[in-house]
Amino acid sequence: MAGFLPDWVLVIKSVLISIAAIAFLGPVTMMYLTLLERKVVGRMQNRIGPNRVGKWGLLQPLADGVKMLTKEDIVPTPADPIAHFLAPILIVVPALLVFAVIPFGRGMTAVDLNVGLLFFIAISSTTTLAIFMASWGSRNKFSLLGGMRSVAQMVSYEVPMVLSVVPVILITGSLSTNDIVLAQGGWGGLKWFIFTPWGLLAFIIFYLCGVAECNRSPFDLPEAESEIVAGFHTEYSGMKFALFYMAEFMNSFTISALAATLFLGGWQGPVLPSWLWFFMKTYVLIFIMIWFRGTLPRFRVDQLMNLAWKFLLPLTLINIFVAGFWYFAPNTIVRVLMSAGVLSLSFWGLQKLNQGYAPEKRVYQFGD
Amino acid sequence: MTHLYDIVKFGIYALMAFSVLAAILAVTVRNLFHAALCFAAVLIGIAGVFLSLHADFLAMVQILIYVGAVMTLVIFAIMLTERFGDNSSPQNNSLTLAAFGLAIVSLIAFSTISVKTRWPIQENAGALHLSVGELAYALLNTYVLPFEVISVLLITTLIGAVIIAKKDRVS
Amino acid sequence: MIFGTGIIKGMLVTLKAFLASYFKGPHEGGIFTVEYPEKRLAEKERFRNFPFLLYDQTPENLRCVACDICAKECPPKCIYIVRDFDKEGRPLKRPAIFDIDFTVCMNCGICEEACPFDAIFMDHEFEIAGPDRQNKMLYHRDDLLKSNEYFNKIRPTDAGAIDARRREAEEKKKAAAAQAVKAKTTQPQPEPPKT
Amino acid sequence: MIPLTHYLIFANFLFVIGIFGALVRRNIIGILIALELILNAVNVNFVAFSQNTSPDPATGQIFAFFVIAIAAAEATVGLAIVLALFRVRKTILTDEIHLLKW
Repeated sequence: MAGFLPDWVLVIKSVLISIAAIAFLGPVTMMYLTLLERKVVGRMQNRIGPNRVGKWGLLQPLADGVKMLTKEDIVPTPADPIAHFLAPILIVVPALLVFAVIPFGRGMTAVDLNVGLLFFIAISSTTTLAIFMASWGSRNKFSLLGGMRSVAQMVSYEVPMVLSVVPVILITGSLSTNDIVLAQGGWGGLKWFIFTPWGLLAFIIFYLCGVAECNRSPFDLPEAESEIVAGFHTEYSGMKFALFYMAEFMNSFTISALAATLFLGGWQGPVLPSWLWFFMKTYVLIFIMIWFRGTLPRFRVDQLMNLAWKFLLPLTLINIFVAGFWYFAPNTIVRVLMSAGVLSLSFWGLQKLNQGYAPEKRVYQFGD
Repeated sequence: MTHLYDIVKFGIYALMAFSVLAAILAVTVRNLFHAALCFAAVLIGIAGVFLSLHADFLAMVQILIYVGAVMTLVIFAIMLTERFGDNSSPQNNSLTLAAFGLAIVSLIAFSTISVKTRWPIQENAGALHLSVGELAYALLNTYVLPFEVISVLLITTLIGAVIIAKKDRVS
Repeated sequence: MIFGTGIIKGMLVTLKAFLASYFKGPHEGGIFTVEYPEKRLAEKERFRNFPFLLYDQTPENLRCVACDICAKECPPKCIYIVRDFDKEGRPLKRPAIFDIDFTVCMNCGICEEACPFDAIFMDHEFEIAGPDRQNKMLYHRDDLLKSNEYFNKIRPTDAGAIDARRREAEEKKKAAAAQAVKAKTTQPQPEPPKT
Repeated sequence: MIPLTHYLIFANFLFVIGIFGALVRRNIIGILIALELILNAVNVNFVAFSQNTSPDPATGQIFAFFVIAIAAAEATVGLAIVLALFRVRKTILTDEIHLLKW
């Protein structure tokens, strides 16, 4: 370089580099997640999955991308143009913003906010706004129904998700994702939170709520093909639908990445390079998400809501209490046994409580 | 580094202008759904202003609670009460001119007050960064009473709202 | 029954299927898809597609004698036969025109059963595509002709049985002919006519 | 960075727009939105003052939290009332609701 660059240009250059990295990583992970999903679900159903385009179907995402781009973009006439147009953009923005906070490797966090975790939760809660715009904007009863269902689901699963993250913050004492990963560095990089009783339970709850948050597999009521065509993105085609599709897959990547960061020790690992550990853990969690999709049938709305409010929420509250006890108790086996005992007892108790749930007889207002 | 500060400063002023414009739209737009969306834009703008004031925890809480929850409530209410045909009725009543006059007068009054009076500006005014720990310390030590009262208030609001909005059982 | 065990049991089933797809063969729960254009499944012998006309050795000596039975038997009436006449106008045992409309034919195989002269059989070749329906899919006599070797190749047992039966009929006819010739030679001198 | 007065003027703008909206809107939800706008303007003032003038900067932000909590509670009850009203009167335009008892 001719002369050294003035320092403010360096700052902007570093910002641009991280932006470019994320802008490249986001869509590419999305493309290859679609391929991974179709291959894995195929293999689970004794078929091969796409292998025509490219060596093992590796160019299939490109083919899908081109198809999505060239598809005609239909806007229904009664649709509200502004909401209909803005919705896909406003769904992809949070999905991409959230990449800034995820620690991909030892020094590889794009923006090390000291409120990183809260940033993640706040930004991922704004997607309800975009879903509202999509469902209300397209003036179609299927998308309205899908929109209502997905917002109800996202709101009711956000509460246990946020509360299940509180024990991690309580133990590490900081909201920054990097500090959380550093706090899991003991025993040569294997002292993950999932090996503590409260960590295991919080991980399960966080992961379930994460799956519900991105409207995937057992919780995919909002876009239930069999019932309401395609939920809130019924009236979208072409590039706009591709944006919805991209947002959903990027959300599933970020949720798995965050679950790995919070409970599986992010990039902490004994021998391999830090970023490899991170991506291995994230892809294992993504595999589990796809595995859910290959196995579980769809939840009914009331089962969905019962699970969130009557089972997961009380469990997280007890979990926070146990994590508090864990924080102050001395580091002995007694602490482990007691907290494990309390948690399994409460799990069993809550399950017993929810067992006898018989839906009350429906009162029909008009039809007798 | 001064160029960077200028860029950031210009960004903040642009954000403020954007929020004021969105606020004006939120108040005047005829279609209520668009008004709610503009209001969401104002909220995000204000979260940006909080960030510029180094209050990042508050900015995140603002986004989480306002855009995440309150907006959902407002839009649910709009959806449940909006009949398709009637958003053509004029949204503002006869008070428009009088209210506009009052608005301008009060704007000028407040602005002169805020510019004229010499506020006791601290010397390390913009520099101090507040860590979440200090915030939590303040919230749970010096202000623990309002914290508990707020939680009681929230519970009562929760129950009250459910009772008001509940469909009365057809006996 | 603890809350999540049913789900875990179901998940293990799909995991077993997922792993089986990599390590097990097609019949023990692995992947059994045959990737069509590259690899093919051998057709079963009795697989039927459009009919074809049979000839022995050279396309001239056609087995079909234009008896029109198959055209009458064909349910959708997709066969059209016109007998061939020699120069003097005497009818020949050969079809001049033998058209099958492949867009109408439903591969039922009734013509094969009805044909007394083993002249028409159902083919195995199904990758047929024509640019348009009207003239390209109307197959004329020369397009339908296929050799007996091809017939033996695609349907060995049936072809073998038919060839055996024809050879045997051949010998019987030759024997009868030889016998008739011998009979004619043994009594060439009829007794002189009684005066 | 940015002097206090600029923040105050920004908050004044929002405050004034909020009042204008509250006075002018016919739809109750429109008024609720304007009210939230006013509360947000107050929040900006709190944080601006706490950052620039008060010895302990946490106070302003704590009050901003409380204002947000109360605004959320107020929005919930307000919208519950709006729903109940809509169910009875089939309209939520303020000038059509002028009978105390039906």
